[in-house]
Amino acid sequence: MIRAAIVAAPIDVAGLLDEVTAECTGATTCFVGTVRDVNDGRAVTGIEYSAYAAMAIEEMTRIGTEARAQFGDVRIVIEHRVGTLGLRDVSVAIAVSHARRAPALDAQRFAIEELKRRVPIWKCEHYVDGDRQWVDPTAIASDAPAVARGGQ
Amino acid sequence: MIRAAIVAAPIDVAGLLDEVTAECTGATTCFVGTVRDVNDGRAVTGIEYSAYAAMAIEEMTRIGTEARAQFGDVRIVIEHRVGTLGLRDVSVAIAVSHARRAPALDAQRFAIEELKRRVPIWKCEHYVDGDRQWVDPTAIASDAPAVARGGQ
Amino acid sequence: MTELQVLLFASYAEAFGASAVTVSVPDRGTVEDVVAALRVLPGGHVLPARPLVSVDRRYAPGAVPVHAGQEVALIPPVAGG
Amino acid sequence: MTELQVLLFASYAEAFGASAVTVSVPDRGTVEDVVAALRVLPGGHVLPARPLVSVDRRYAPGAVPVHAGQEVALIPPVAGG
Repeated sequence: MIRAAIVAAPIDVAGLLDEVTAECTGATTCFVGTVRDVNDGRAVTGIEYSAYAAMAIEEMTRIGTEARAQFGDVRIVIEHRVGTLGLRDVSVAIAVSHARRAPALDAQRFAIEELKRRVPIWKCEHYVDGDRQWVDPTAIASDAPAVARGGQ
Repeated sequence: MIRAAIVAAPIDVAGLLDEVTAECTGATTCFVGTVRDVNDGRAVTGIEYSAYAAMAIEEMTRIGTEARAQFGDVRIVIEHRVGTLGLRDVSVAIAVSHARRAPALDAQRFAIEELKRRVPIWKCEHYVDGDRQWVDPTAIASDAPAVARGGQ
Repeated sequence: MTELQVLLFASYAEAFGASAVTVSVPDRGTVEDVVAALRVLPGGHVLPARPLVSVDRRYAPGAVPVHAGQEVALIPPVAGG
Repeated sequence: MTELQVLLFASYAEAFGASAVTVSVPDRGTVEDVVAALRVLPGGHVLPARPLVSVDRRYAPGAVPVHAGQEVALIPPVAGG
């Protein structure tokens, strides 16, 4: 069981947990990303998320498929929110379940790491001083897959 | 921030997630244990949990303290339920948050592994055939801390 | 001799038919002495070679001294989660 | 020549001032040709040496051929989560 979505409304984390939990599962994990008040030393007031929704949904679904191939029969739901979020708002939630805890924990970590590495979603941070800036993780250290890079 | 509890009522997982999430945190994780329909090949109808509540709370609090020493300034809440639970009911929930995801994920795994290894909680499984049995993980492989064993 | 109350839980409570029993141990006795005294009670045959014991809510190795007034418990194999 | 619409997002949409642009690439052109055509447009100076490109919603290396009717997008450095 895999489901992925890009949503504009607040994410119902408890609903996702309930969705993946079944009578045959014994361990459910959840990763929740929230908007933090400081990034790289600058005071943040909010984050504007945007996505290439059609591809993001496909890429998140592929991550779910890979997680099942690597960690066994996990049930996984990934939702990422877009739009303007305030401090403490949930930007992403990944719920994973399995009969046993190790695969659920492994798949949870795999899914958030892969999501951050390759799902086409962007964030523009808004700062206390009124400035705004698109976050570019590759400006620090490139961790995008080399094979996936186009251009010359 | 550390809180641990043994509870008789259903665990409010969303409430725990909200409790640990703060403006200074960016990653919140949750581990949820639920009653599974099969254990060791036997069909389970429910599990009766009991605890040495006073010591369990202290031991879970110590696990939280150790997690903070090892993984940094995590916020952690652990609740374990006692009483008779049916399939899919939540037996334990561990919510952890941190500014960044790696410490939150590491502390989450540490906490559930330690809880299973040393917190004085017991479960009696009830089976479809009417039988019941106290679960003894040491009957398979002893993983209790040698130093902690009394007796001769 | 010192009289100590020992808390019992789960499978041990069922085996001993009580949620606590009182045992006598030598003055300056240890956790090992508590276990030896429990072992000879009705139900004591279920105890493993080296059962877990807690003193004042912490696991205590066999050599730890026990005193009247401490909270002593015999801990069955734990199975939380 | 083949005309292709290229989807733009986030910082790239702002740099090019549009959410999509149309470029002409040689017949039997590749992802590399698309990038070269984008680079000379107003705003194209913001592109890194090897920007990410997707074709039909999958990341595509520079040598991948592109055809009319495919869904091509220029992907800024991703920052989800």
